[in-house]
Amino acid sequence: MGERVLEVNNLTTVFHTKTGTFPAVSQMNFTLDAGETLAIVGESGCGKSVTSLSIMHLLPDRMGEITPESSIKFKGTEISKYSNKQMSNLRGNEISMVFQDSLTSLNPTMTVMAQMVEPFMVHQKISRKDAEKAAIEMLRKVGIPNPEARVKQYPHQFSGGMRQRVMIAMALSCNPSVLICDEPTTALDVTIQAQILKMIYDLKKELDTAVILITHDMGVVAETADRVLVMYGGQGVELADCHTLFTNPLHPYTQGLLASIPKIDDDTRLSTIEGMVPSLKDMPKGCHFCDRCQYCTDRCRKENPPMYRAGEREVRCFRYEEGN
Amino acid sequence: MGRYILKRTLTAIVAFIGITIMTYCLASLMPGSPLDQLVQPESGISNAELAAIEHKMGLDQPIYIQYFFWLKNMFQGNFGVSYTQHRPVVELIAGRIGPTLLLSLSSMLLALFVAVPLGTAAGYRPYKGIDYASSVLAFVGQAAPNFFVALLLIYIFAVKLRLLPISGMYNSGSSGTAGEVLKHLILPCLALTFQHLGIFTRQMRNSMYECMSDDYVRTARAKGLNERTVLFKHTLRNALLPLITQAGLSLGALVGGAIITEQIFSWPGMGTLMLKAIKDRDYPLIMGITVIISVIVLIGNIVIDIIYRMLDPRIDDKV
Amino acid sequence: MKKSNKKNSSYFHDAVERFMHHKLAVVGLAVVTVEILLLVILPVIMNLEPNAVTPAVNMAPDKTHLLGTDTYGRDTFARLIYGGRTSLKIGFFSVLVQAAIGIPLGIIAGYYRKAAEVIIMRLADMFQSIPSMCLNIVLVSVLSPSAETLILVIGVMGWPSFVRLLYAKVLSVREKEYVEAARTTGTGNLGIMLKYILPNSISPALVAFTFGIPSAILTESALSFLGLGIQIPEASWGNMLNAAQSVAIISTKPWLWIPAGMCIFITLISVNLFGDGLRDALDPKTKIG
Amino acid sequence: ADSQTVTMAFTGSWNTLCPLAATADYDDCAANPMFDRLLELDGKGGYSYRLCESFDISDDFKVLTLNLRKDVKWHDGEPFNADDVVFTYQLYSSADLVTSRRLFLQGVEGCDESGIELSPNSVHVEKVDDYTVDVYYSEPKSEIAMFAWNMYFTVLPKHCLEGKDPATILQDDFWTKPVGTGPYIFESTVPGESVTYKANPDYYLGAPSIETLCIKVIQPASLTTAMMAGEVDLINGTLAAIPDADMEFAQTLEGYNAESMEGTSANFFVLNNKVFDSAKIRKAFAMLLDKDAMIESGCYGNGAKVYTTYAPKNVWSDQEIIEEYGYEFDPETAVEMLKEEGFDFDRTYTVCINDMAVRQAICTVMQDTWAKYGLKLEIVTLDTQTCISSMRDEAYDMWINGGAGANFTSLETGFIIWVTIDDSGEYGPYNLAKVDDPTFMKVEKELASATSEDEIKRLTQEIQKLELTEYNYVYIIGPYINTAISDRLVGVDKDMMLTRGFNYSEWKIEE
Amino acid sequence: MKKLLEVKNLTKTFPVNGGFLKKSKKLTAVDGISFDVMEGETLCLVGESGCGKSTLGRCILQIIKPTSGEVIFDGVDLCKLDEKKMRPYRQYLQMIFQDPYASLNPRMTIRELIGAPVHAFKLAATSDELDEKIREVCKVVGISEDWLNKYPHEFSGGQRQRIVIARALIMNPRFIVCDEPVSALDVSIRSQVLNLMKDLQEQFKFSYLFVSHDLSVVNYIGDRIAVMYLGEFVELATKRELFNNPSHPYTQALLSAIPVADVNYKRERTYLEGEVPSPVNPPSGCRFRTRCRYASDVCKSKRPELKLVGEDHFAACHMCGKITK
Ligand SMILES: Nc1ncnc2c1ncn2[C@@H]1O[C@H](COP(=O)(O)OP(=O)(O)OP(=O)(O)O)[C@@H](O)[C@H]1O
Ligand SMILES: Nc1ncnc2c1ncn2[C@@H]1O[C@H](COP(=O)(O)OP(=O)(O)OP(=O)(O)O)[C@@H](O)[C@H]1O
Ligand SMILES: [Mg+2]
Ligand SMILES: [Mg+2]
Ligand code: NI
Repeated sequence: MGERVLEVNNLTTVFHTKTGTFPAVSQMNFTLDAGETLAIVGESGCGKSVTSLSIMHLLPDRMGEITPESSIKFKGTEISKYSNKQMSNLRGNEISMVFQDSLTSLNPTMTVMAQMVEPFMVHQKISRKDAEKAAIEMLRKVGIPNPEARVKQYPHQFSGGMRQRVMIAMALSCNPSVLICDEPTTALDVTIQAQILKMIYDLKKELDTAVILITHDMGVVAETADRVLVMYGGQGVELADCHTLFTNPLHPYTQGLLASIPKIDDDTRLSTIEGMVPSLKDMPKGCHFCDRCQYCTDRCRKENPPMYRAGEREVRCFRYEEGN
Repeated sequence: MGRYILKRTLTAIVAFIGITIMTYCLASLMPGSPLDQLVQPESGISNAELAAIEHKMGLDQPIYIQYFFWLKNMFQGNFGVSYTQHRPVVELIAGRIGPTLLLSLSSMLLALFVAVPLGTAAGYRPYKGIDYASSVLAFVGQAAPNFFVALLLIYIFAVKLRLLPISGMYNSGSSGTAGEVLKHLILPCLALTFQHLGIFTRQMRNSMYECMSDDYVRTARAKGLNERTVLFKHTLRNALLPLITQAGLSLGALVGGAIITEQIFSWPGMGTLMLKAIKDRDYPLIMGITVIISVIVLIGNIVIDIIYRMLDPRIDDKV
Repeated sequence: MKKSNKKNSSYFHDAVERFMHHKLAVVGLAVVTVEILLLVILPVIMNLEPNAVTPAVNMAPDKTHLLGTDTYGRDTFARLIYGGRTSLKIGFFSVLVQAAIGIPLGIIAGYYRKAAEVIIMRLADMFQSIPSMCLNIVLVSVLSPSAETLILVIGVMGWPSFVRLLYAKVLSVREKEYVEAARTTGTGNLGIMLKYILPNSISPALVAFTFGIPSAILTESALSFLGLGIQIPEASWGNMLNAAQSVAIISTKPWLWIPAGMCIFITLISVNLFGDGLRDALDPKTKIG
Repeated sequence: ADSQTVTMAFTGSWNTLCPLAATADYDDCAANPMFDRLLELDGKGGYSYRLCESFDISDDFKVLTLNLRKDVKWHDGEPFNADDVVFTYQLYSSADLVTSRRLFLQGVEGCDESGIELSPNSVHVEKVDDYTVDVYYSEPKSEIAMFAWNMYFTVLPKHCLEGKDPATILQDDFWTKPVGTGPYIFESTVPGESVTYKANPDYYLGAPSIETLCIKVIQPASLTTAMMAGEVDLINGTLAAIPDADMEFAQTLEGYNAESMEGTSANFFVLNNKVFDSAKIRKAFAMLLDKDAMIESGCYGNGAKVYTTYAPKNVWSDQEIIEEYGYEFDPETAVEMLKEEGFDFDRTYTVCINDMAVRQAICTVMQDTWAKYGLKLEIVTLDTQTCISSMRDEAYDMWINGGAGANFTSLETGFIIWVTIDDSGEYGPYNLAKVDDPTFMKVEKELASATSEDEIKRLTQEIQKLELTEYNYVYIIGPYINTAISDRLVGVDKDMMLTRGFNYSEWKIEE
Repeated sequence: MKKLLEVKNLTKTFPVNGGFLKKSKKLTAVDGISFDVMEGETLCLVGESGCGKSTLGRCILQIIKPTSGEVIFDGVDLCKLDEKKMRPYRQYLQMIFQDPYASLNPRMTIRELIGAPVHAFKLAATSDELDEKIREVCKVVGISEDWLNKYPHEFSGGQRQRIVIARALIMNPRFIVCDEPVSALDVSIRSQVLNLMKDLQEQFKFSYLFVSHDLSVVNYIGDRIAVMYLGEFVELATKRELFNNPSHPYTQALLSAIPVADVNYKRERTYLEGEVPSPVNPPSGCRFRTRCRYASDVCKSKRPELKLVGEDHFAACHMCGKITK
């Protein structure tokens, strides 16, 4: 693997709301190397998007805030305290992001071209004409047929898959070191999803970009990721190499998750994880998963376990405490 | 687009006919008749003479016949002759439409010019000083009766400061230069603007506030655009859309609502003419003014729709 | 995809909670409530004679006449209280008329679409294109001015805004799956409109209702200015404020217009603030937490 | 304001500058600076001669000979002569013309009762020579009658209007830039806002010293503001009057002389003849009127009690009759009288008014008085037109109306019209009170043709007595007129202002 | 097994861009589809977004009236019934929706929601009887009784879906259309709901028409699977047959595109080119030909019919026999 481009340490993001302050994400640790794909999986609301937005400093104004003890290092530089201005030099340039809902994520009243040229003009400081050429090239690369004509259209005139391609083209236009894809294919059909995922894979290879892929589809993870971070209740619970994770999940949540997925060539009764995901505002004091865990002990209820290292992988569970 | 304009025009014509029917019926339902003008201590007119005049004017016909007669003439461009002023209605309106349009359009523009930056600033920095300041202004604007604002303005600018004239459009005895008209325009325009200013500012602030949390704004930021570009290039245009709709709705109120302002400032516009026409039961004039104002409003709404469509490409494919 | 863990909380409870977090709106509500209470209670506990003519005309405020007297020697304070009753009555009921016409029409237009939609929406277009002040004047003179007339006229002229709001909302609500679900479970059209469409599309109308009240009060005062508002001897804030028709009175007899002016002003601001809070409270977009 | 411009305020706007089409004072007076009449009232009850140098009346009181001035020119330079006068008579009497200013033709030979010609140009007006005209009446007319009715006669230029169809002459383009003989020449107009005149250098009484005259519409409530801003020079009290509420304040303003003058207009009750058919009840009503309180609250003290149509200033006003038959505020007696007459105390009576402040004050005070004596009164405020049509339809029990009142002459009130009954017994259009007793008509008719002073005195006394005892009119109060003249404007004849006349050529600006 | 429902030649077209001055175009959402549903079986419907799955389901339940075709239930053609005559059948035909957040009226309590159909059909004479029925059904789907007075927004997606199922069950339905009932749910919740649906079917023996685009779910719950493309069935077969022996090129592509949550699962991917054509003007002949790599001239001119290609296995492709897998 290549150089270390991103290092997230002890990332905690709190939300201030009218009913109080709560951490949407707490004590997140992970690293990302050049050319690597890290998948972040987890249930809805577990903090996947907040994690990525924290890295980008795009949390909603006045509501979301990264706590001071968090550390985000981009290529060795600490960026967690960057100002908006400093960040805007990185965003779209070094770190790019693709969002889930491509219809609302593109400006409905601007042509695709007008939106495509912006990153070129802002970061590469090239003229509009050159930027237009580059934009068309980029669109061609992501597989949009006849880009010269299509760029004059508005986003709503594109299909969902096309829009997602535009989003990706826009994100990759300045050759970023890190591409964060927040559920890029959830809204798409499987056949289109396959196309898009393949395209991301190909471009990543070509540009040696590190990718953070956020999804909740274990199938996508299995097929595309190098490493996987499983999240639960605002925390990473397991971080492992993709193959290892699928063949030998350690955390009880990961185990349950994998067991509850229907297998294509096997229709025996599914196993389930009983209970519900607790709300972030009243998380159990101890391990966030303790209420639904079959191995739960008193200690689990009182104390939140740290991430334990187990060789190449990390698990947040007392059962894997060193010496156990 | 062409087809859309055609469609809008046709529906507007239907609405227009409806308006004329309604106004005609209501106007003739009003107690009293235009002939009452002739009945005065100085006139000594007799019942027979009145009956003869009534017949001559066609006022003894059933209402629907009068209406169809009126409609037929209107489509031939003939709006009739005012019963009391004895000039063709078209000419009377032509003399007044300029001042009315000047007053209402200038106050619409003024309201927009103030509301857009203010609302934008407030929506961009919500719950900060500028937001509260603009809210106060907006609420005061919405809560102060039109005529009262007018009086206060007069008191301050004409009486205390002696800066501006209070009545009419020209100085006495002068035929009027542009500067003079402008000077006379300031107070009525301000008075008329005040209320709409409030509504517009609120609208702009709210839509700006909503747009700021839209996904594409996040995308724009994620591209590394600076805040200025995000604000002016990405957000503002989208935030303007609801304001445009609001402006369309306010158009009628603005053109029609100028009545009181015109009255207070003796502004020679259609509002005062309308009041007089209603007072005199001058049906051709009432009808003429209603027709013109509704046409202005209907056309204004079409224009606003078209602007809306130009700003929002999504609509075109929907309808 | 959020869930609330609170026990027994309902949509309205949440709305109330959101509203309570909107401090200015709470202040607005409080002011309006206190005002209504005063308007209801004061005439009972005090001996107020709004129409009693006394020889003490044009008196500045003193002990017997808290806010002075008007040209007829009537007590301004008493008139203020009774005028408030009239103004609020007109404000409230005229918007009620608007809503009573606009809400059903809006629902019908949005639910049935087709011919109903075309007719109702064109009618609304029509009403919105007529210069409403002109028509108000004509209507008031046809019906002769009184509180009831004003309520009717403002009501009849104002319904299109309700139709538009409801129509737009119903268009989206009728596509919701629960409406379809109701149909599969055998609920008739009327039942669907009453139990499913109406409760789910009423919230913008509620907001419009509160915003409508100030504008109705303003319309009344504007008509008063033209001599077509509430007629003597009945008081309304609109016709009281009309005492301030000239700069002479503004500068020499402030007690004649300041009380009514302040009352209109405070009421309108409070109701507007309340409406603002209500909008935030009823709009699920502004979730707390 | 411009030093050579005088601005005169009107509180309402005129409809037209065409005297033929005039229906209101604003119309008459906006055209007044450019159209001269034959004679005008001079403010003291005498005549002031304009286009007419003098006049003679034949011994049988049936022929009026007008001796015209010889030095008059129309604004376009054409000379003025008898042809114009004859032409104007013929035009006014034309059957196709719709006008409400035909009163002076009533009784002229060749015209019917309304003053319409019997056949084309049948009106009997003869040109004797270029500067003499004879008008023939079918019945004898007093000098006063001839004059009073000719007050509204404005001479029009024959050379401009000849050959135009009387049916459409009111709409003629001539009226957008009229030509007259008056002291001022039409310059320009902003419809509904102002009309501007320039001094006529060839005016036969001498060119006016004020170069520009501007008539401007200003709302009553804005008059004081306009004064403060120096935008107005003359508020004449009849065409524009400072509201009573503002008067005290106006008097404190520098640069103006604001003054309340006793006027002649009066407000009166009109009682529905059908409901109040007993004279005693009507009298009781009159006694229920607390006029002092009404003057205090309605006019801020600037008003006078009125008893009959003849204002106290009028030479024919008879104080003795008022003392004998008049009534004062005496509610107890009034209630007694009502009880005696078996008046229904349970019913709520309605009174209809328009939205004039004075009338509202009258009603408010009255309602309060009534309430004290167990009578219920409901006030209905309607716009003027509706009010009039409700009178015609007898929709309410009472109305309060107003009239200009009589200043100097016995006939000026126009009272005769209010009591007109057709031969068929139908009420005349302005007989809104539905007075159906022919006595009134008879007295009025006699008055119109009374030629001797004694006769006039007897008849006016008769009228005043009838008014106090029989008519279903009850006079209430007459507000003063509130005038203001800027200090720089001198030479204004204040008395003339009462009659809506203006001595323009004597006005001067003094800095 | 007995036939429960027979669909013959069902077609539904929507007018688009119609109305004023514009010749209205037709969008054929469902184009002449025929199939049967057996008692107690689960027929699954897969296909890309917009291919007409939901429309088909709705047409069968007569929530929207089909343009033509027949839906025969109990020997009666439902399409010919008007709303009144349809009512008695409604209670046997129920629906479960995709979005558990939108399919419950937020202003009604759970009790009202579940009781609404009973109310509408007057199945309970007294309120006690109604309560009894509600309690019964709650027990079946695992809703605790203290939920009943709450409002839908207080529940999570999985819980809501249970409520929706309870509402459908209270009518003793014989046929339930499930329009993507689990696609909005998280993986761990999804399995709970799927298990529940399967258990209920075993207990009450009703049939499902199960719409989904997740083939692993379809594989878990279905008996037979129909693959839809642009308003048509392209393949209909038993589950085993379809997964082991897909005949239509589209089915093949679909199967190969599904991401499988198994790192050891290796396969050759076939990527489809391009996008789904617009249903307003679909390609002539075979609708799939624009994206099909086996397309030939026949495909352009002739529309393929659904043909028997194996035991209980139908496919609509001209090239069926010729394609080598
Ligand atoms: N703007 C916000 N205001 C308040 N809370 C928020 C906001 N955005 C996110 N949250 C909270 O943060 C938590 C994590 O949200 P996040 O969007 O990261 O979830 P996610 O894992 O991306 O879920 P999904 O799969 O649904 O996208 C949620 O429980 C939510 O309540
Ligand atoms: N009421 C309607 N009016 C017009 N067109 C419609 C209507 N409902 C559906 N359509 C169109 O019919 C086609 C089929 O829609 P349908 O909802 O049945 O697709 P689907 O297969 O259920 O898709 P998804 O997987 O996204 O739910 C689509 O192209 C859609 O645009
Ligand atoms: Mg997310
Ligand atoms: Mg669907
Ligand atoms: Ni609470």
